[in-house]
Amino acid sequence: MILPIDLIVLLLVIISAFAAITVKDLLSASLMLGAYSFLLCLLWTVMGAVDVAFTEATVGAGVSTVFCVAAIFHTTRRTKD
Amino acid sequence: MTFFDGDSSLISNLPAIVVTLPLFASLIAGFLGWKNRKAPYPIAAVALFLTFISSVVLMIQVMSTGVAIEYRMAGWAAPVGIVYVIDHLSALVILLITSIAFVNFIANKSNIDTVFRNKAGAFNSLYLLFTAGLLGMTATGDAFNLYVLMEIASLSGYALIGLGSNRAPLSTLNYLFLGTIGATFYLLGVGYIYIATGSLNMADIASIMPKILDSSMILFAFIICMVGLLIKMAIFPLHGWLPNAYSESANVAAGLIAPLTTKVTIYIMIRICLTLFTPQYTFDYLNTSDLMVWLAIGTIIFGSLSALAQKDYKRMLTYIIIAEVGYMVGGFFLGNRIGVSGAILHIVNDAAMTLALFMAAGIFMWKTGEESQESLKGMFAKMPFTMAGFTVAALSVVGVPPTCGFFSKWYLISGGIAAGQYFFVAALIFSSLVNAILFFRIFEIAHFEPFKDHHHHSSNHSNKGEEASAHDTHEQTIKEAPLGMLIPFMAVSILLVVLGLYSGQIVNNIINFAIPSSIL
Amino acid sequence: MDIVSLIAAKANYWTYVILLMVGLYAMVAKNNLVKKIVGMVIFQTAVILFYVSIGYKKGGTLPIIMHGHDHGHGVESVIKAADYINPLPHVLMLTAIVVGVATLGVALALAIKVYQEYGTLEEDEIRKQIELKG
Amino acid sequence: MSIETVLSIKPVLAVLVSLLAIPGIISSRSQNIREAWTFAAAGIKLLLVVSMLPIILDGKTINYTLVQVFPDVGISFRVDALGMLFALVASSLWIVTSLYSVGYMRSLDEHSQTRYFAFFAVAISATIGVAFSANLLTLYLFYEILSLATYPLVTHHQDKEARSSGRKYLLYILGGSIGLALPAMLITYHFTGTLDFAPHGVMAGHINSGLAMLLSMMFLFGFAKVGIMPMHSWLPAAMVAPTPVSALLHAVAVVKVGAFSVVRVMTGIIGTGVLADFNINGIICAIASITIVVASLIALSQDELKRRLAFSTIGQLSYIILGVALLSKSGMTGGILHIAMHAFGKITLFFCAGAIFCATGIKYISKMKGIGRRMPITMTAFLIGSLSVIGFPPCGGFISKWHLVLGTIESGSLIFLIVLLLSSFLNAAYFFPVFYNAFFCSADEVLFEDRVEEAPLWCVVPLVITASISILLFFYPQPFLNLASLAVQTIMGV
Amino acid sequence: MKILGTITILLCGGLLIFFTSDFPDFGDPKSPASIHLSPYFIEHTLEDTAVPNIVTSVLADYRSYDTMFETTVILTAGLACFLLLRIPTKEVTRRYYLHEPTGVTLRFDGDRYPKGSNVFKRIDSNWVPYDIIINFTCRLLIHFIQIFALYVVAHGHYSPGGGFQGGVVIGASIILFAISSNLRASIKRLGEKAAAIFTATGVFIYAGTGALCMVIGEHFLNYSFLAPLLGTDRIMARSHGIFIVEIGVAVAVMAVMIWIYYNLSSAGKQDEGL
Repeated sequence: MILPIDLIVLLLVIISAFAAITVKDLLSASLMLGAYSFLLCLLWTVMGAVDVAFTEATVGAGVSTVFCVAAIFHTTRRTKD
Repeated sequence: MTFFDGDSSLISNLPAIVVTLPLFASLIAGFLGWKNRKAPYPIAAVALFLTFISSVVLMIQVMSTGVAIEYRMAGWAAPVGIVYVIDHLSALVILLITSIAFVNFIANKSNIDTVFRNKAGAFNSLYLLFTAGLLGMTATGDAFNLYVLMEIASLSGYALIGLGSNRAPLSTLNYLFLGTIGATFYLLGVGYIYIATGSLNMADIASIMPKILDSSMILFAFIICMVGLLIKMAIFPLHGWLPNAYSESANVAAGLIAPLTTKVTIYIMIRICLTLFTPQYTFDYLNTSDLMVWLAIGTIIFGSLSALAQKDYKRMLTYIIIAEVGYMVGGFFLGNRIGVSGAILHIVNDAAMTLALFMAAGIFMWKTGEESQESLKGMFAKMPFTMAGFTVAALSVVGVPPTCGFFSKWYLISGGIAAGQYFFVAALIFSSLVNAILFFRIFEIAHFEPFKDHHHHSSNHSNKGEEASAHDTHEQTIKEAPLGMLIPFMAVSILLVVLGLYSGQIVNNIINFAIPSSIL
Repeated sequence: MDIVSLIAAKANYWTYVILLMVGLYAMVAKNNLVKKIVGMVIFQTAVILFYVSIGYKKGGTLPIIMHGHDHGHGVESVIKAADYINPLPHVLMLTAIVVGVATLGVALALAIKVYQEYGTLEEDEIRKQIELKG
Repeated sequence: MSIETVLSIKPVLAVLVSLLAIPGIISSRSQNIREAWTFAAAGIKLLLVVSMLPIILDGKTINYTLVQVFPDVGISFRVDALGMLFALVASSLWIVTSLYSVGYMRSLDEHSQTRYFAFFAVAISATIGVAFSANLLTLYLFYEILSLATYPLVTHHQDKEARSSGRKYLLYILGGSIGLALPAMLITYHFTGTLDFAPHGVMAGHINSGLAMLLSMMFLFGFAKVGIMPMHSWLPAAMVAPTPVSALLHAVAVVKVGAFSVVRVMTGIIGTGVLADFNINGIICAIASITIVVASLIALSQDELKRRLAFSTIGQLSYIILGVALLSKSGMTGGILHIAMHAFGKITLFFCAGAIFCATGIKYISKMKGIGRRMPITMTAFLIGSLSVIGFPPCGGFISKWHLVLGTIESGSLIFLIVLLLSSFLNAAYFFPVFYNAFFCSADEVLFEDRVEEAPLWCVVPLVITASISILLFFYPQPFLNLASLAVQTIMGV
Repeated sequence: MKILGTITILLCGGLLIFFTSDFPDFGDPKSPASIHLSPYFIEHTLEDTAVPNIVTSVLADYRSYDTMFETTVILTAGLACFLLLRIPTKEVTRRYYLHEPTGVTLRFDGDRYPKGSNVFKRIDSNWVPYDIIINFTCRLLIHFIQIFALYVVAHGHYSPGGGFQGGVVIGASIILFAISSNLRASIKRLGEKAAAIFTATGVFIYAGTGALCMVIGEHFLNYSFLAPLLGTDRIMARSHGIFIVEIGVAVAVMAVMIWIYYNLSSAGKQDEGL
């Protein structure tokens, strides 16, 4: 594991997490969530947890995001916060 | 004991069977639900009955051998694999879960038919999965396995609760958030324990505990596990999710989830404190008693007072559940043998009482179609048997001998006196009095006010005595609930008295063995 | 302990705390139900980060035994625990991820139900509607 | 002194027999079958109780434990002289009251009679249970059952008045028992480790004076059925009940259960030694005396006959407490004896009040002018009953009062002697206007013509029986007197 | 609520940060977590199960019981979504049809929509014409994705991946198909009923294997007792047993992902959707 990469990814993870909860559009929020999951997946690859990374990539970044988008498709993108 | 020797492989696999039987049945019910809408119900009923029988056998086995049964999943021994540990305490709670799940399922057939008409397969599967989850939580000796099973129980619980009144989805979503926070905190706590000990098996961790008593990570693990579990059991400042979630759900779901979820969570708390953190750490080293007992006092008083403010019967029950959680948490953290026995006994008794009260709620709903207390007018004359059972259940909650509620309260109060926690004693007595007021308010409505026919409002009745007796004479036709609902309900009410009379035996023969000897 | 090694030693743990708090904040303080669900996902993944960080071992490699399939099971003398990353937390987290997506699915289903009932996902607007209905 | 004990299931049967009759009562198709069940149960119960009498008079006790609930404490029964006396009173009066109930309920054509008889049976079971309980837990159990079983009886009319009275009734009774008696019991258990009634109490040596005082007060006020002031006001309120209920329950069973419980706890749990050592008995005596005098004074001002009787009851109950708390031999005998004597006297009075109401619909004393000429039998019985309550020979009440007076002298407390005499005078004062109105005033309403028109036979026969027993007890008080002195012997250890 | 949330997270966060100071350093090989239990797994996986991927061996053998319930959690989620959302298709009354010769879109209420017509084509209510390029590319990709998924399932023993990951990938490929063409086309190929039955079958394969071990051997999920059935020694039997349950997991997970997607994307109508 290379420390700078780890730190950079950690920073990106935090930024995307903040973005996911602050952005004023639910569709963007769920896509940010996908990005967040993908970055986590990267982080875990860096840390050697390949199985977890694989799962996170398929589930977190893939299917979860689709679920969120599907749900938003049937509700609304509007949000006040 | 030829019975046990005769078919040893079946009997020795009982801990696995008791949990996987509902699982298999839920799969089969899920299968057949697509073919035939009527098939899942009998399958689920038979499976629940068989589970109940096996839990009885398990209980007998534990009591006759007197030692805990350890079952190795996948054949791996304790710290490496996952083991199930059935001791007196878990056998008791397993018996409780299976019997309540079975009785509630039998009693609410008509409710299932009306509410879950098109989705019988899915409903029955989820009901069984919920039961399996709770059973697994109770039986497991592995801290992480507990989390997985907790999630099964929670997820199926959300689904069962979510299909109630119009408001149910929102309150269920709130329940889901709180439940997830609680479960995740628990998971986090397990992580801290894992950091400090490197193990996930409860007994293994307990054997490492004496070496690391002053580790701050263990302290934090304790705190965060407790917070997680306290959220899940709805103790006072963290109770917000419970009343809405339970009162807005369908009767069959409320009848299963309300008696069991909080009680099993309390069992988990007791299990974690005794088996994982060891009583030495919980009571002697940390000295958590005072804090937790005050929390419990707050819960009791808050729950009782809120219950007073409710007009709706089921909502009132939910606040009583919250108050009762305070009884058990407080009783356990008194830290002496009497208090802990009282808490464990109250788990059993309170589950039975809550079941009876929710079954009564189901019958009232069936009768009147409303949930307000006002709808119970004239019930004593209309449904004497139901009301007799309801009275027994209510008196049990109030704590009147010889119903079971009195005896567990007795232990709790004695424990409080022995531990010098007089405020806890006062809170218990206060709550008993409030419960008396609550239920006598209902009795008064049901006793004094004439029965109102909900289908055609003929005229506005006034409450004058002459009219009351006049109504009484021409509306005295008794119309009870159907036998399918009534018989299980009456059985549970009788059980409340039997449990009360045999509470001495339960404490001596089961609970005494369940409490480690280090608790005096 | 100099600052770099301190960061190296603790950065992952700090990050997990920050993510946990971000998720918790969203769950407690946000008004929109889907936002709360997003917070819930972040909250759960923070714990996964925590676990995976526990499992990491300096100098260890992926938890897959090298050349295992060449020798069958006669190589135990060669395998040293210090060479491999702790696999147990990974296993636990696979389960946790699955639980996470399951919870997410149910939560979204409930959110859709709520939207169908009230036509909005904002909690304050829903409350207002409930009060209006009595 | 070793007490020989006999193991027998009879006390349990005596308790259960009326409960077992309930299914019969509920399922009966006709009134006659229903009441046959009631009478059968009452008869068997009396026989069972009487069959145990010789054993008790021999100085033995009967023990039976049903289940063990807590370590050293179970649901267990024990029959001794004190319990026997009470059970004898209660079970014999049940038969009489059942007779009376039949007449009263039928002649007024009351609703829900089945419910009435069913709960009546539960109540009487609980009363016998209290009498035969071997420890405080069992006593508390039956005490609570009695409170709850009498609630539907008190609120039988199901109107607004009944509702508010029922509320008051439960508030005092349940509030007292859950709020005071239960904690007191638990504290006792915590300090002594037992709840069994021992002849000399179990507290000696376990607690200090402050706690003993606190516990005594908690028990005294907690068993609110005894009607010690200020826990008395449920009793007049509960008079809304049908008269047979008032008669058996609120003049005999319920209030006597309260008195009996207090006596039991004072002697069997706290112990006479502790009472005397810490000087608690003086305070109890004082409270009882205040209740006696104040209740009698209030009774003077009541115009409704049943309310007047209710306040009279409150005063008379405190005689029992006073007598026992004097801790002298005669005082205690008098107190215990008063349980029986007052029961027969007071039940006669209530029967009369009910008979008057049945026949004429009158509740108020001021309207009873000339009623003696219309209902001579009833009013004669009333006269006998009130003489017994006042304590005038040749009635049973005289004997208990005699012992009470002796007791005050024995213990050398003149002030209580004065209280007794004063209250007897007051008793006479509040009963006198009734006779005066009944016999010496001319009727001012058309209703009372100069012809005899009694209440139905079912009502008249019981009151004649109880009135005659009241007189009979003056001449032949032996069964009760023997039991009382046996009980005192056990308690005082003489 | 905002203030409450802020206070909560500040308190919790402060506490959590405070406790991190006592953690063993990140990556410390001497921490209790690394020396107590995990060395056993690393050192014995080959001799116990003959599976080099330790995660797989722990997941599907040492802690296989956890994994069984993990699969059950997924099943529960599928059932829960179904129970909560599903509305019978009969209750959906409003439909849109495209008249292909003219390109006119028509709305039909009630039952009076054209059945079996050649000129009318059913479209979604918020219809966007499907892009032919996306459609075609996805169709090409899906097969490769699925083959890759099968590889992931089959090679769980030797490389990262396994039943769960593979199952999700297969599921995702079908979801991709549903997105790129439309939901009805996907449901026509793999209906809801099939998805539900596949789910139950997947869990049943897992739990049934466990029960089979229990019946012929002595412990639930102890694959070594399958040796006589599989015709291998006890260690290889464990390896094969792991493979069997991985297939079960893959089937269950695949089906559930599809099932949940169907329900979420159509809000339970399973008629038209994303």
